[in-house]
Amino acid sequence: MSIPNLNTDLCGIKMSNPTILPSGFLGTSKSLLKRVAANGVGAATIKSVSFEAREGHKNPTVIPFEAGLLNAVGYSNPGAEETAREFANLKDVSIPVIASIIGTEPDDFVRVVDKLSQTEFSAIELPLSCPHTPGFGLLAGQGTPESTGQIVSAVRKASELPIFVKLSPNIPEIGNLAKAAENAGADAITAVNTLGPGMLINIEARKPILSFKVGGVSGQALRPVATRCVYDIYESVKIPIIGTGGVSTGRHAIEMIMAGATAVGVGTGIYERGIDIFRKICREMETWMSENNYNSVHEMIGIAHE
Amino acid sequence: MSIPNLNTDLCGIKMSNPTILPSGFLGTSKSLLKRVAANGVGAATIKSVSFEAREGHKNPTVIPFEAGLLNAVGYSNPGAEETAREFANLKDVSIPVIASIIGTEPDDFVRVVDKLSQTEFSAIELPLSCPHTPGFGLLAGQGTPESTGQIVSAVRKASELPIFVKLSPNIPEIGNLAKAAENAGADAITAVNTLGPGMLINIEARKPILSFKVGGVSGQALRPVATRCVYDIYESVKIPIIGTGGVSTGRHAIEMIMAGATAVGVGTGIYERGIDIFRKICREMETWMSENNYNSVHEMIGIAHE
Amino acid sequence: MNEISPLDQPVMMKIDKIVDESDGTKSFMFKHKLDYNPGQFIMVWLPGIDEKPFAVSYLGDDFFGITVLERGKYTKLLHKMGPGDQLGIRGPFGHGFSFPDNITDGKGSVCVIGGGCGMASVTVLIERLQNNNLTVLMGAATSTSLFFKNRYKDITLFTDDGSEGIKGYPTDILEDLHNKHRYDIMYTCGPEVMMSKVYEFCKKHDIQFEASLERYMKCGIGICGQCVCDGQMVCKDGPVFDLQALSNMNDFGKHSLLKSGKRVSLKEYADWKSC
Amino acid sequence: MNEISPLDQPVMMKIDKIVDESDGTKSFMFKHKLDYNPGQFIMVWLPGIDEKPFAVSYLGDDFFGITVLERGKYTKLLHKMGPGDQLGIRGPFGHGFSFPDNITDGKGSVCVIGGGCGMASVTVLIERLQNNNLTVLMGAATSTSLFFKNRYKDITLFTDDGSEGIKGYPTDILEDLHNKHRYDIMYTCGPEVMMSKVYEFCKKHDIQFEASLERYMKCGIGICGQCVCDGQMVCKDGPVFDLQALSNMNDFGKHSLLKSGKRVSLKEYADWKSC
Ligand SMILES: Cc1cc2nc3c(=O)[nH]c(=O)nc-3n(C[C@H](O)[C@H](O)[C@H](O)COP(=O)(O)OP(=O)(O)OC[C@H]3O[C@@H](n4cnc5c(N)ncnc54)[C@H](O)[C@@H]3O)c2cc1C
Ligand SMILES: Cc1cc2nc3c(=O)[nH]c(=O)nc-3n(C[C@H](O)[C@H](O)[C@H](O)COP(=O)(O)OP(=O)(O)OC[C@H]3O[C@@H](n4cnc5c(N)ncnc54)[C@H](O)[C@@H]3O)c2cc1C
Ligand SMILES: Cc1cc2nc3c(=O)[nH]c(=O)nc-3n(C[C@H](O)[C@H](O)[C@H](O)COP(=O)(O)O)c2cc1C
Ligand SMILES: Cc1cc2nc3c(=O)[nH]c(=O)nc-3n(C[C@H](O)[C@H](O)[C@H](O)COP(=O)(O)O)c2cc1C
Ligand code: FES
Ligand code: FES
Repeated sequence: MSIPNLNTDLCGIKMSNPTILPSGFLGTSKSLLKRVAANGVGAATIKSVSFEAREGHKNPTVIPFEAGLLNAVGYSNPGAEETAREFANLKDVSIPVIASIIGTEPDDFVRVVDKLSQTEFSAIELPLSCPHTPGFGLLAGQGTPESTGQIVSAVRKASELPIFVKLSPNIPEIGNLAKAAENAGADAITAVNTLGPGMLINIEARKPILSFKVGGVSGQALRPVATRCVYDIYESVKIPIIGTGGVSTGRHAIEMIMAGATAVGVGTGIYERGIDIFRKICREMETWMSENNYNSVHEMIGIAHE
Repeated sequence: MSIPNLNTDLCGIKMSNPTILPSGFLGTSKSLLKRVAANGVGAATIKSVSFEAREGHKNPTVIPFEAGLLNAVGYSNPGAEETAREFANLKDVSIPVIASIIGTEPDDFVRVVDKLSQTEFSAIELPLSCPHTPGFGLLAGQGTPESTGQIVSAVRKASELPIFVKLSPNIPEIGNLAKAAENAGADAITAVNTLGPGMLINIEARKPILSFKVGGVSGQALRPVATRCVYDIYESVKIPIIGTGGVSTGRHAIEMIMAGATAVGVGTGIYERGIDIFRKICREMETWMSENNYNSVHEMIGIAHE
Repeated sequence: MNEISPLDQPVMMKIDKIVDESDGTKSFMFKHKLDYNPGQFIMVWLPGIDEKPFAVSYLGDDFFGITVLERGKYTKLLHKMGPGDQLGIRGPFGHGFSFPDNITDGKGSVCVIGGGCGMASVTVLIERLQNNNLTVLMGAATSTSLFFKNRYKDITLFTDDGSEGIKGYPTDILEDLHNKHRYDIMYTCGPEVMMSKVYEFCKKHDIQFEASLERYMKCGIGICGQCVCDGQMVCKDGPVFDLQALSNMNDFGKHSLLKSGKRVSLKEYADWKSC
Repeated sequence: MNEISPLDQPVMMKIDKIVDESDGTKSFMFKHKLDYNPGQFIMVWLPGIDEKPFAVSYLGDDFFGITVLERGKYTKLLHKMGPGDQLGIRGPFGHGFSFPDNITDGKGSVCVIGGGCGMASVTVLIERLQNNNLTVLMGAATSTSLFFKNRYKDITLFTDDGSEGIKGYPTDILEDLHNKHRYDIMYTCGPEVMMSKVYEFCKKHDIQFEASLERYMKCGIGICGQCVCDGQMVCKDGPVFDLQALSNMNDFGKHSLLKSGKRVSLKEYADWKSC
């Protein structure tokens, strides 16, 4: 039996497999992008960047719990200029790299896009969905169809790159929101950002553990909700979907793809299975696909809807 | 050191400890209520009852996943009249029993309340928050402040029993909703119902596993979100809170209480630790409390806010 | 993170072979290892249709099978499946038959009574009991609904209409058999009226007794309360209960819950179509 | 469901005892067992304030301790804590020092060099090396900042200002010592300029070398990328790296990331207040 083909085309971006490093995981430096590339990832997203540098919340910012991670990093990043410097000459990194861009007003996004104009990013991701950073995402009302439309339109004018809009799993009518993004010119939907927020309390300290008290839930806890979001969005839009949330095995990745995803984000899985999780997932996908007579990822996209 | 006192007073209902069996778990017959009572639960809620009998969704209706359960039972119940018969002479059951009542219109709730008027239920719970049953809860728009207010007001007029309003963890501004329930006359808030909905797909069958395709998430996956909901509601209302979602140890129960809960629902934990989980949780609470110098549950309520 | 045991969720398995056992009864064989104790059950999922509990009626090191009587919509569709088709299996669940020391030793005297398709629930049990002094009785409505009749050399058959074997019920001759074999234990699965009679007999003669109950099931894991029989969850505490447990169960032989949760007589339960 | 290992989340531990080690340096002792390899670190949480990484500097069967130099806001608050107060501990994390066979055997010749509060990261290591031919060097700015000087009988002290021990840096006399002891391996923790010098020395003389790096950390579990040093996560791949690994790390001795993720010179990093 021939080895199945994991090649993935996402909005014209060629990937050797459908796994993507989501924003906020290891995407702080070019050296780490090379490291994940060497571990078999198909494409990688950098840590979200705002125009000005941000320190983010105080520690603890990331805490494991029984079913995943709770985090409130608070969008720490060195700002657009420093990011443009760190990620210059992206050709050195053998995989496509996606810039994740944040702002509080549509204009902020455009200013960051402008600063990054000389770089070689393959796409722009707009996370309009962080549940735990004041001034951004859900806490700034960016998760409405109107606001999403405005921000996407503004960035659409400023850049020719494919635009991915990253949505929150907290939004009940996620299909409508995806539709608004598509109508405003988005090229793909990343589904989803972290869930909640949630809280963990240390009962001896009598205090929430995260310094910001609440944080977004990722990992296994998020997986069924993320899969359902992908399934719903697939029925609402024509643009491709990057299914993200709790994927840590080849089976999970195929589940996302059958729900409608073209590519699959793998973040918290790194904590569970190590940085070589990308290679492991690809091997597991290949084995399953050849046992079950699939030749390509493409054949599996959305087939749970049939 | 003296044994700490777990006695709990919930809206005047006397419980020997703060654990409650939430609706949908084992609450189908009086015989099972006796069984959970014998296993140390403080109070128990019956399976939600509508005016007419309902068969619910087809199987599979409940499926475990890595971080809890996914369910779409679809409110199967034998209807109000049959329920009144099954739960007659509740004095036989040694613990307070809560009736969970559902309907699509405010009037439906009242009709069920009337049918149950001759029973000895200690309180009425209104789950306005099911994420997976057409015509009920979130799928019927009952999760808005207006709709919640209307239903609670209608039931308030029809019954003198304490009214508990059960909320969804999916609602971003859960504090506002709790406030609307309080203003309309609710005596307590049950936080929370299941999350999502979520979906699990069997990749060999290429189909969602639940026959209703999507279902609510309970258990560990829900716990940090449920704790945060309790924390938020505690800052919005004065009425007591029943913290429900992923509690399976004494530590978890104390975490809920420190977040603001007066009593603690334990459902999915039964699957994880067996039907004697109520007794186990109480023992664990007692041990921890005496090691940490707490004499009563009351002293711990909401202290994570200090 | 916790690995979910693969059989907590349905695992799709190819039907390897189908055996016609009798009029309306087929066995479906799977080339899969299953860690199963006699009396337990598995949930069988027909994707997009429904999921129902079944006993395992064939068990080897690397295969197992179930035996299904066509009754309603679900079993009709199941009977339409062919070799190579896949079914979703989760389990096994519940608490199976137990073995007193003298049975484990092979020194005991045992009677196994199967009624109708309840026979499917006791076959793996019968195979475990081969070293004991064993009597196997099987009853069915008529000759064409008997099955497994050639599977065991010493099996006594009964039909209601006398079309094959002894006319009447297996319970008719318990007195004689017991006088001869002095049973240590009786195991049974079948219609609850039949099982009630065996229960009464064992109680009277102080014989150990275990019966496998059937109730409509939803979760299969002891949390929803659908399968309740007097405070016991048949899916988790059972489906096998002993004499002591059954003596506290007023609903045994009398009531069962419909899918809505309505408690009805076993007669009404049997007339109801669940799918 | 998976049980979370208790130390994945902070566990509150009572401070049992506090020891003044030198001007501005205190040790905090806990009566708790800790499963720790020399070179690993723990995260120490001051609820409501911040959480930072520390090496374990005392380790027994049922106790451990950390040694903390007061530098900024966080360590100032830590120094205000008294016995009976609680700190949240999670870990240990990361990858500690490794031991070549001749060191495990006790036949090897070893040099351990601690600089400033980096000395706290090598004490448990030193205790493990007692059977080897061992040289311990410690450097500090001035006499009052030296600590642990009475903890080991054979320790050679250095101060920048010559107020105690030898004036100068521990790295000044490596040539002489190596000629005498023919070291198999050198272990070090301290300012990165110092560690760089030891690294160059070992490279030149073909001596095995391991150094413990310090970077600002957030997650501590290898996912956020905050502690990156040339493609390595100091929290997970390190904090201890060997000569081979360090030779691929251009940022070693040169750059570190501020909390914002900005990559700056080690000088700028040292001047920055993180809390
Ligand atoms: C623990 C356990 C083990 C089981 N093992 C087996 C097994 O090994 N083989 C097997 O065939 N079935 C077994 N069953 C029953 C099985 O799960 C289904 O309930 C049965 O096959 C009904 O099929 P259906 O959905 O097609 O019929 P339904 O639509 O539910 O019923 C159609 C008609 O069938 C008749 N009917 C339904 N159930 C029964 C019954 N229990 N007895 C008599 N008549 C009935 C009624 O007349 C009814 O109107 C078991 C059940 C349990 C709880
Ligand atoms: C793996 C690891 C192990 C560590 N082990 C220990 C330990 O055992 N004992 C210990 O005291 N610390 C240790 N640290 C450092 C510790 O985590 C804190 O970074 C340090 O205590 C800073 O304290 P602060 O927050 O109060 O100061 P900050 O507010 O961060 O800094 C205040 C000032 O202190 C000075 N300063 C900060 N960091 C350093 C530095 N690394 N070297 C020199 N000057 C500095 C600077 O002048 C700065 O302006 C370790 C760090 C790591 C990564
Ligand atoms: C520590 C951490 C930091 C994150 N930071 C970002 C971020 O900066 N921007 C963003 O869009 N998403 C961020 N996320 C969300 C992830 O990109 C991803 O959507 C989420 O974790 C779900 O995927 P997973 O379950 O595979 O981790 C972060 C998540 C974690 C756990
Ligand atoms: C199988 C199942 C059935 C449920 N049925 C109901 C119900 O009928 N009414 C209701 O209000 N909540 C129902 N719930 C929600 C629970 O009462 C509870 O709010 C939720 O499971 C979270 O608690 P847990 O994590 O302790 O299970 C059900 C949950 C499950 C898993
Ligand atoms: S089927 Fe749910 S408890 Fe038995
Ligand atoms: S501190 Fe997060 S990767 Fe090291």
